[in-house]
Amino acid sequence: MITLGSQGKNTFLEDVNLKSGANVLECYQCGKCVGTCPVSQYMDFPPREIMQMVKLGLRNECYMANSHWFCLTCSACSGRCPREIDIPAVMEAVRHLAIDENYINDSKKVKEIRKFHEIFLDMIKRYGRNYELRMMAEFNIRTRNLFKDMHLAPKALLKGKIPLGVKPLKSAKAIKRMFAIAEKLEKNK
Amino acid sequence: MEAEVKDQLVSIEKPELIAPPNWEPVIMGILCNWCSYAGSDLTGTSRIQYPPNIRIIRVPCSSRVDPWFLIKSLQTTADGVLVSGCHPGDCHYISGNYFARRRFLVTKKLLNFVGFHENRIQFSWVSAAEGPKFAKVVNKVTEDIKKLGPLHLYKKENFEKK
Amino acid sequence: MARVGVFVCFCGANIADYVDVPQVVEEVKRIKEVKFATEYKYMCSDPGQGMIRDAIIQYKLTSIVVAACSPRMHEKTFRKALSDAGMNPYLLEVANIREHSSWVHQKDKKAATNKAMDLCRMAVAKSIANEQLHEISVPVTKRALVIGGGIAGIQAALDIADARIPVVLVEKSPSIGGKMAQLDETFPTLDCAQCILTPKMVDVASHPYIELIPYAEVLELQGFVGNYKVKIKKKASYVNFKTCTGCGACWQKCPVKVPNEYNMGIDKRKAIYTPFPQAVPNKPVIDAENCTMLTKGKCGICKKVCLPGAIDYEMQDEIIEREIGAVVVATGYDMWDPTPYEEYGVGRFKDIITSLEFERMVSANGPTNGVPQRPSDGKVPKNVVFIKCVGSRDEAKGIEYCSKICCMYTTKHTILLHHKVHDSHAYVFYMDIRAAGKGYEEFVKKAQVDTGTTYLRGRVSKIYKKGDKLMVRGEDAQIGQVVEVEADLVVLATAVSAPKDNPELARLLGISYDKYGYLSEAHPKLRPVETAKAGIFLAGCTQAPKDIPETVSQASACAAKVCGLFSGDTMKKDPMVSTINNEYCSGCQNCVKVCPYGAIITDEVPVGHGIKDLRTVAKINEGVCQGCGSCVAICRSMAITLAGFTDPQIINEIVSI
Amino acid sequence: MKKLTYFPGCSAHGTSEEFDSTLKLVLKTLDVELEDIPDWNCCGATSAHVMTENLALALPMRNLVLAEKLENTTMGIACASCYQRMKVTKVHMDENPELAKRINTTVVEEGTYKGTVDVKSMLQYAYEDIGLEIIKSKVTKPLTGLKVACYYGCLLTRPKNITKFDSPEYPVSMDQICEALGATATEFDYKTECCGASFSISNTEVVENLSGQILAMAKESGAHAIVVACPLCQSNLDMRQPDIEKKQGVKYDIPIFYFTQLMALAFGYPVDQLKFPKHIVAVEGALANIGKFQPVPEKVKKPIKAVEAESEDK
Amino acid sequence: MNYTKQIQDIAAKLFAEGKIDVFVGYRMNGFDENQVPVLITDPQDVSKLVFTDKSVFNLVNYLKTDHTRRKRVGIVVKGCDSRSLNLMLTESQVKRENLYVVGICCEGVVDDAGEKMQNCTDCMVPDAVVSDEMLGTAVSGSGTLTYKKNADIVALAEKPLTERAAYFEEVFENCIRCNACRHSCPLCYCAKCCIDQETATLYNGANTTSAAFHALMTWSLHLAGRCVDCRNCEKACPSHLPLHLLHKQNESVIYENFQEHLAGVIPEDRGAFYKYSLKDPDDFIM
Repeated sequence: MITLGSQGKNTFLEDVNLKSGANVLECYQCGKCVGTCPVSQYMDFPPREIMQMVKLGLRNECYMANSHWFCLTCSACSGRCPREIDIPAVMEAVRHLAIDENYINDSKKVKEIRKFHEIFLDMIKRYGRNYELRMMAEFNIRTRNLFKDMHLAPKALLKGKIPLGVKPLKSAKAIKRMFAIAEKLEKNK
Repeated sequence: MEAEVKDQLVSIEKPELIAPPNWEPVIMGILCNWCSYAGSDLTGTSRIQYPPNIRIIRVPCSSRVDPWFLIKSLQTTADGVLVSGCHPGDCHYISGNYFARRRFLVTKKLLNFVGFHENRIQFSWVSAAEGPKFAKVVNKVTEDIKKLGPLHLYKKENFEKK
Repeated sequence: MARVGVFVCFCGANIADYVDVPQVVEEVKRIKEVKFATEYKYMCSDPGQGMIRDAIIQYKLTSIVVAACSPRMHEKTFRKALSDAGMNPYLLEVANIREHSSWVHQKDKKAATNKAMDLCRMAVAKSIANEQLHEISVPVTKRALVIGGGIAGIQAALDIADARIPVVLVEKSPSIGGKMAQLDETFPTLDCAQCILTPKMVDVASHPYIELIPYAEVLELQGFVGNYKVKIKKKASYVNFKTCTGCGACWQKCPVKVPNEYNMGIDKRKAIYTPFPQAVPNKPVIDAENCTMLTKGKCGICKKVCLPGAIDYEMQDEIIEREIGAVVVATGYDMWDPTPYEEYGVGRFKDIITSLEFERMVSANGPTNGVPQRPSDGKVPKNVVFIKCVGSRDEAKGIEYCSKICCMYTTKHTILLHHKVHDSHAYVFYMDIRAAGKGYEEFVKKAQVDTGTTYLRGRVSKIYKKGDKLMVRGEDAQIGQVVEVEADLVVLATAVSAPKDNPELARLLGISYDKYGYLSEAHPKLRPVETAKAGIFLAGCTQAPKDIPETVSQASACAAKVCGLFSGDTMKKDPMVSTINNEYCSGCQNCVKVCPYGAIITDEVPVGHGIKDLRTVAKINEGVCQGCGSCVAICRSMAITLAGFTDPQIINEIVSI
Repeated sequence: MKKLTYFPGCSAHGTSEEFDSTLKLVLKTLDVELEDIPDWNCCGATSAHVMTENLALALPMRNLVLAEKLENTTMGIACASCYQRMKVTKVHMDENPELAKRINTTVVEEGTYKGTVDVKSMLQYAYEDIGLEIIKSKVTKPLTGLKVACYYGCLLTRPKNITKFDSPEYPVSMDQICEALGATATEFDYKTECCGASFSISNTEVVENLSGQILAMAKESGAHAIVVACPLCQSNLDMRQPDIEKKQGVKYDIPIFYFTQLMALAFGYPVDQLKFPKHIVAVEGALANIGKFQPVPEKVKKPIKAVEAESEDK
Repeated sequence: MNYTKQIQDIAAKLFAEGKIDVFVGYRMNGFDENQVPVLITDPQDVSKLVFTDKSVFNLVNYLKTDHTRRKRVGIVVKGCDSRSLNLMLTESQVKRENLYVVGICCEGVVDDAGEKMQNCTDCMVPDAVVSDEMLGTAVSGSGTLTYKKNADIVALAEKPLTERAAYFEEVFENCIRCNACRHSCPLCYCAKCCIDQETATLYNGANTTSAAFHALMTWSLHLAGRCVDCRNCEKACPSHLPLHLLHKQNESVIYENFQEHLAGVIPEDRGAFYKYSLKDPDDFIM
């Protein structure tokens, strides 16, 4: 059971609104987003429920949900939302807040998704561009699932779908610098 | 704010103009008939007490208020003015308060620019149901103007008073 | 030299306990214009008023100040006392020393007394500048114009005409009846719409006080309350109604087929047609856009078959002018076009229809003889999905507001579907069920139980085609899961929207409309049937979406307003209006822009100074002016005066304390 | 000769090499010269915006700044994902100069962002800047007989206020291009449903499910092939198709073409230049329909005949 | 900037074609480098016309005289002048069909000391916005000139209230109530100025600081949203009062708060006080 009324001011709602630029209070729970969302069935709480949880100020519950990790940012929901709420931005805001405050949903799926994004960013940081084979390999190693998608590999390699070589970017240095400054900006906010 | 008030008195360099001990400000209140005047009547019928410094003039609509009335009040009898009308969207005459709102802002800024403290020219929206709000507004305006002291700009020459 | 009399009231203890009334009287006496001042327990009582009357005569007073309660309370009482003494009532000023002094400064008698003195001084000063004013009386033309012949217009016209006031009823289409004539049954009682409407339509046609002008539009309205002049364009019908017997030979033989508007385009009508069998007047018109005789000069069959010889291809549009005193606007509503709902495939899938199309299908006199059919293959649908709030409550694709009637008519549709197709099943996607009205919630409950309709709480997200079915996907928020319904037919409860011609009509009538195009009432609560322009009233959906009972009530209210307006030969009006001093007016016409009532027009006057030319000045119509003073404050030349609140009066008040 | 700044995107040298190379062939025919952004970097999709705010804007910003140094007013982007990141960044920067100033600090060395270059997807460029008439005029081998389902994915037309191109629900630009090439576009309701792109590696279950639905609907619409304009969509629908078939127990056998491949084909380029061998799902079956008699497109047919035609198809 | 030749040609042509009765332009004043307005009625006199960066006056002011009313007039207007002309047209003071307007793409005019005037350096609308014929090439370019808040009012606003009060008290004290400002303003065309009307003068002394305060405040509020910053009033003022301060103050308040265009730039636009927006600032009202 959730007890309401004792938390005082709903700072969570304010945080989410500020970060997303949307106004969650506009949501009137019509559910059009849920039927639209391609991955709502995989979420702990579909977008509509996340919106209500933000309105209720359920900060921890929101952070620990897997919904914002499953959001594909396909913008289908916001395109159909009758109140024109930028739902992907809300999801993004919840996710960024959760990362900032170090709340980690520890289900296997979310861990994998997180790992993938980390590896991806790492790849850009190192080479300036993304190298798919290396990324897939690294992903499999880091998630301890060496044989995932292995059945696709020979076919893909054979057809030249995934290149083997890595051409490092001329100004990989510039990218490293960007990462450093961006990180600083993130902290200063 | 205190410091500023002091500044104003010193720079004008007219020692007799420093507020006498029993000085009470005069505030000219110009109220629209349909909302704010009715609201002030409600303050009365509800017996809500407020300082006795305001003198109320009734006009049909806040849009009837010529900026000239404010200038005239300040240079003759008043130490401050309050204009009050219907809330935006509630104007008895549909759009009067919207026109008035623009004029008020410009007038207030201009008077402030030429040396009147901004608290001497105040505006409010008070509806016919807002008796308590009217009292609150009068309280605030009176307090503000008491802090500022008597107004003497442009008053001295042509105004001989009781 | 002004001679002012001041009368200070004790108001029992209300004033006297907190204000030293005798001292106020003494103070006031020191003002040189004050020739008489006195006090009394109750100035508003008969003896109190008598004192005023006596003093006016005895001291030859030129203006009166009563220091008592708020002028909003007793101003009228004291004005009457002045009149009784033969003095112009507008020479009265009231100093509000009760609400503005004694009651609000109860703890400081000295301050309250001081303030009361100041208020009296201000009132005296103002009264010195008071002028004699006279009530304005405006003559009235006792004839009303009703625009729109739907149920609202019909009801208003009948109620006004029953009071023996002539009515001109203008209808855009060839027949009166409006949207209600298209309905099958009405909620919550399931009366047949035709059965209750058509007798009223016939009454309109036969009423001696109603002049029905169908197939016509209002072109122009001039004048002001009680004295309007209207120009009406009567479109050419190409049929002489006087000789036509309505036999129907013409439309049976006409070879041109056109989508039938009355049946929402589901079937066809002819180029010469009456909109529906019970039409009033029951005379055909020729649709000039589609008639081959009128467009290409070929055919002429209708003329050949018309025995009375009523067909006249040479007929022209006609301009009719009428003098009227009041207008009732009842232009109804439009159904909102759901095309922006691309995710539903509107326009691509034939088996998605609007609620009014469904209404025609289930109507016994409809194109499918009362049995709903799929437009794609004519099969009778088994699974029907009703989607509410299509366009309503949708800022992104439609309109922000709730259309008010959809919940109820959708409930009605589930019942009608159940009646017509017994083995059908209805699914309703809804967000809320708004059933506020007499018998409405009971109706919804009964429908839900009797029909077994499945209600799903959620807005539909997407519709796609699978085989010959439509797959309707949305969330059922009650179980928090996405559901898909296999539908044979989808009915969209499309929003009610303002008639698209409303802005243009509002401009020509000189009234205002809101951002949706609905005409604006003068006050949302207390003057819901009047517009800001005196003498123009609103009935029905042209003001906001509403159902039939509300529409009829508003129409009758309009009638009462019109009858009230016409109750005398002239109308009396407060003299607190603006006037223009031509000598000072420079003709910049800024006042025209700020007047909320369109009461200011321009006039040409001679330049003077021996120059033979005209110059433009502003002119105020005192019948229309409501006395807000907007124009006075913006007139840089100070050429405008507002009686009762003139510049000298207000300046006097300011400088008097 | 028109000039166009080109951002190939990381996958152009990998999974979507056939898109890149056929695009170049097609643009040669259409008389457009591509100028690569020198030393471009990854736009960050789809991970940067998931994890951080600033980096998600900084990475595209660098490319935009570099692109401004070339003199062209338009930048064409092959990959839909890159296109969206770039366009989102551009719109945010243009609307919010404060933010632009802040993000610009990460790429000071490259230069200052001015907002002078417009960002377009290659589909948008072909549709708006080249136009159907010119495309039609270059067709030498019309694709008559080929029925295609045009799949746009979520990024090309959404969000509407960012992309400002075509409809977010039922776009028609690619359909019209395909019809200009002589092919028939089917009525396909899943044009803009998401294929699950950003989970293509991390969460294959989702991808298989979503892409599976798209394939099923394409089949339902009677298409021989799906046409796409995005490398991620292509690889999901193509590479995962055998897995999806296994999982659902249905044989789809629907090849996934880039629209540029079909354009090149219609413009008369020999088949061996179109890199069909790179496809996982064989293309020959679908291409065999070209030239076969095809009834008039369904949309303009009379209703009665339409019913007959449908039954023939099944 | 020198359009002397072109303007002479245009005037001569207009007279020759019988299109105008009067031409309003500038001529040299005859004793120094400065110019004065001239009303030319005789075609022989067109050679007197000049136009250089010394052509400072706003000639639209001369359209309210009896020499030009009800006549066909040719007139030279700079950017600011044309805005006041636009307002005159909107407010029905002149008829467009009676005018032949020579618009100047104005590069700015100079004061007696030869320095570019302040209103020209801040100018947002250098090119005439209403004309039958334009001279010169557009100065505003792509229309990207941005609004510059007047430096004088910014400086004054930063000073303490008392200093401002003292400053303006001196300004009003120096006013001699000669009304030259009013007569030089093209937009002060009222039949009888409100300042001179009995109601207004009733409680004012004739020539006191207080009366000057009242007169100038009322005047500047009547020009709020209409003043085009041509500075005719300042040039005319014998006491050299900084009248532009009042006008620029109002202009900046209007520009910053109401999202309005500058006065007279848009045809048929009457200025900020004759319309409203629901989004106008409301936070200064209790």
